[in-house]
Amino acid sequence: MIDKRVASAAAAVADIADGSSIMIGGFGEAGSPVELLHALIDQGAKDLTVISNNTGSGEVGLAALLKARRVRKVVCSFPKSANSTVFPDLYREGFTELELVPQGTLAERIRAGGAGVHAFYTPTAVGTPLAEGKESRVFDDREFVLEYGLRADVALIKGRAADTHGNVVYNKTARNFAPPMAMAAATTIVQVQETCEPGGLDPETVVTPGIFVDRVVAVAEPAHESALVAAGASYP
Amino acid sequence: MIDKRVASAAAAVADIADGSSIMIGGFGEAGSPVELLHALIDQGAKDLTVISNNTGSGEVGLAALLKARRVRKVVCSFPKSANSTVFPDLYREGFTELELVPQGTLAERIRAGGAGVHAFYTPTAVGTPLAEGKESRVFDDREFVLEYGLRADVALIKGRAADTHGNVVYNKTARNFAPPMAMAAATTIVQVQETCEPGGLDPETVVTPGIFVDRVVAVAEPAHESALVAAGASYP
Amino acid sequence: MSGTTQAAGWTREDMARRLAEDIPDGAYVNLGIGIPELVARFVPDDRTLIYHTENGLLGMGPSPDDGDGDPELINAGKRQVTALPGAAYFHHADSFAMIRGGHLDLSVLGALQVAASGDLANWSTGEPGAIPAVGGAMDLVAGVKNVFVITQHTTRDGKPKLVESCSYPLTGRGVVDRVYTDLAVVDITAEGFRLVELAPGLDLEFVQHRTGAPLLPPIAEQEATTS
Amino acid sequence: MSGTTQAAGWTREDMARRLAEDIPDGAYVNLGIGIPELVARFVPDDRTLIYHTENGLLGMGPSPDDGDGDPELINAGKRQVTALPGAAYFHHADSFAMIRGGHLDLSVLGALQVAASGDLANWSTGEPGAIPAVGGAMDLVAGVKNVFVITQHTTRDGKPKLVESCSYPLTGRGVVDRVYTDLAVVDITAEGFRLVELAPGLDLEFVQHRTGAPLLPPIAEQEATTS
Repeated sequence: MIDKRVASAAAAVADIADGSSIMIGGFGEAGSPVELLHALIDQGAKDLTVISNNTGSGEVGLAALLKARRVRKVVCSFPKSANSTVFPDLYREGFTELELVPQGTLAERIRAGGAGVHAFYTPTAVGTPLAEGKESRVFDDREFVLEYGLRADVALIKGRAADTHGNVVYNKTARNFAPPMAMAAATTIVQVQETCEPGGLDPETVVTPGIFVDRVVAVAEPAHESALVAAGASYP
Repeated sequence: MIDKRVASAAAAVADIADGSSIMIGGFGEAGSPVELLHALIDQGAKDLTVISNNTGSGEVGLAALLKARRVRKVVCSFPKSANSTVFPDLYREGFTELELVPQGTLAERIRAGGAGVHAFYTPTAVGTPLAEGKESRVFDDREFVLEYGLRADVALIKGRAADTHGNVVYNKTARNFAPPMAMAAATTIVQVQETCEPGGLDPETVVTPGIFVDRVVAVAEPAHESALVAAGASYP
Repeated sequence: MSGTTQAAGWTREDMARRLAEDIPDGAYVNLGIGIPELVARFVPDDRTLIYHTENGLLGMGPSPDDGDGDPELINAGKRQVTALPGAAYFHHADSFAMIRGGHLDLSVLGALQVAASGDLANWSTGEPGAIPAVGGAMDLVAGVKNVFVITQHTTRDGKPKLVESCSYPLTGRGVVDRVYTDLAVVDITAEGFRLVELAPGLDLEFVQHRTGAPLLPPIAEQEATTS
Repeated sequence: MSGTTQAAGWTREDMARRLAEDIPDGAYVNLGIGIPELVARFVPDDRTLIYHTENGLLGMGPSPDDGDGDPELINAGKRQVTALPGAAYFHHADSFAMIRGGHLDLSVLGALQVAASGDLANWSTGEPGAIPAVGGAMDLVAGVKNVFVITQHTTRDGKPKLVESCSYPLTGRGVVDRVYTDLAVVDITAEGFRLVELAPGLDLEFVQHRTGAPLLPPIAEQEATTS
């Protein structure tokens, strides 16, 4: 009997070690696994490397994890937010390092990591500061930068529904980074609003096959980051 | 008004030029666009390069295109079939050249071609004859082969249903090579059993977004290759 | 100078309208945040464009009515949007495969500077202490078939944004095809900036004066002069 | 030689059953065409395996009842199969991302030859005039976490298939973890072939005689001897 459900967000993140690399799904608040992030704050793991498109907003979710001084490095395309100074403050202080990666290169590096592609040549960022110090090569009169696949110890992602085998479907643009991240992490943990038995999802419409998912946590009514921020919430 | 439907398979393939490179979906008979292939035989284009996992069975579909001596080269992972000697005969005669590519490398090269990734390093085929003459490189004590993205002038694929914008869904394992091929061809032509208006497909379940599709042809009751072969059919 | 009033030229809406005229029916278009977003309002009624938002949606529609939105249906600017009939959702790696793979017809972006070579700087002023943030801009300019920039012709303090060479960090090298400003429409050509159209009441000299590199006359005019 | 009868050893079914014992509950498994497919029949009832077929399905089930099949629901051997509850379909690039990316736990393959170093040859005899065809074998051995080979110990004319060095073209270098034959279960170790288990009634000498490279005794036995 395969059943990847775990009882709580706390149980799902319990074994995340200090120094882990963690991919965190979401683009802005869409797809941000707020409850898993809060459980990770409670759990206490520190010296983390976070791979995520953004750095969170307000003082909840990812921004709260940063604010708790658990993250020493972020690999990110857009670490700014209209309503959060958490990351900028840590960055200027020198506590949290930044590896800035173009958004598409970030997505492709994660996908490559999950797909066993060690490295690839991309036209993105050629001639810009983000290609400086990187290997480049000309093919057919066009220059390309060599970028490397990216893997992580853990991925924390958010779906709409999952079955007990770990097959996942998403909600609208909350899908964003979750499918490639699920492929690229040694342990993938997904929070979903609904879980079901095998057969509860149409095999034609599964977005992330269960082979990429290790733990499923039901969070029936996940918080929306924007609502928490609007309410002035701060975690913990 | 966007409407990518064309009236017939013949109209869909009418402008395919001699010397074109053509990606053809399908793994065995599942997903083989038989009607588009037959229309291409009728159309007469020759000196084609075909990129396809197999080389067809019997004397219908892809095997019939080969038998009509229209194909000078196939890029393929498994050019053998229990019930067809068409390709073996042409290969031994020297009429049709073969570029043998491991199945996963073929899929990844097509995906890379469609994704603007010029080349990538893969562990597949290292130390084998299929890596001979190819550039290789050691990263982290493991050897990888450099493989290049693959593009084509045309892709001929088969779906289950499409809307007028060219969004496509598939049937079971007939999906196989079609989604990456749709991305990698300058002109992608899909035959489907049903067409519908925009809104007829759930945006969460679209597999190939319309941006990758140029022409949609309705073939309500497509022939199954195995049935044709069992009936001893030969095209034309 | 043939004109001296600072008020001369097109409004932002005029610029967006002028750019919209140049987008063909059926195009797949990605509109950047800010002025580029205005373009969608001015597309002629007889054309259907399909909007791509790089966070994972083709067939993006306008903002929802109040209360009808879903915080998980947003655009690249993180604002709530809608999905039109014929839309499709996909993940980020697939979305940027569309961008990098040359499947989008047009990217419309803002700019800090555009060079005569087509170099674009639009993500960083390189100020020490600023938080660098790039998002998808470098991917868009590297991959999309046509890149249009929409921007004021000069900075607030009157410095040219169309320059010989960008002083700010680049987003991409030789990537811009055409620039729509409040003063003119300018093509990037092998010879450098070439005027396509002037805002009403302006002349080449006026715009040249506010441009940091030579501005060639329109092709037709040049031909007329030399023939 | 301690045994002379050619009939000695395991049947194909015995081999498949023995291999099936070694697959843990919940494993994601890809079974090659031929003898490897037999393995599915012998998985102990208390274990659930999830079968991957590289043409695009996880959660593959057995062949359909006559007349219930769909010609578009097939396995890598192009035979009709079924999809079990919890299945998922995906395209080829995603399917081989699973394979290459190390997500599958086990690949079971046939072999022409296995070398003491773990090299595998299973796709071509290199005969002139033969049509080369590789399929997904090279991807599977390069990517899947564990590679088990199931094969007769010798060729029909009695030549060893477990050899010092493969004479046939390789499928992969140093990729095989364990071999299940009609005579024995053999691990590939840093020291070469090491016996894990003998078929009933056989001894090491008998199997060594039919093996083209040194066959080390089982670890436990060796320890017993040396302690």
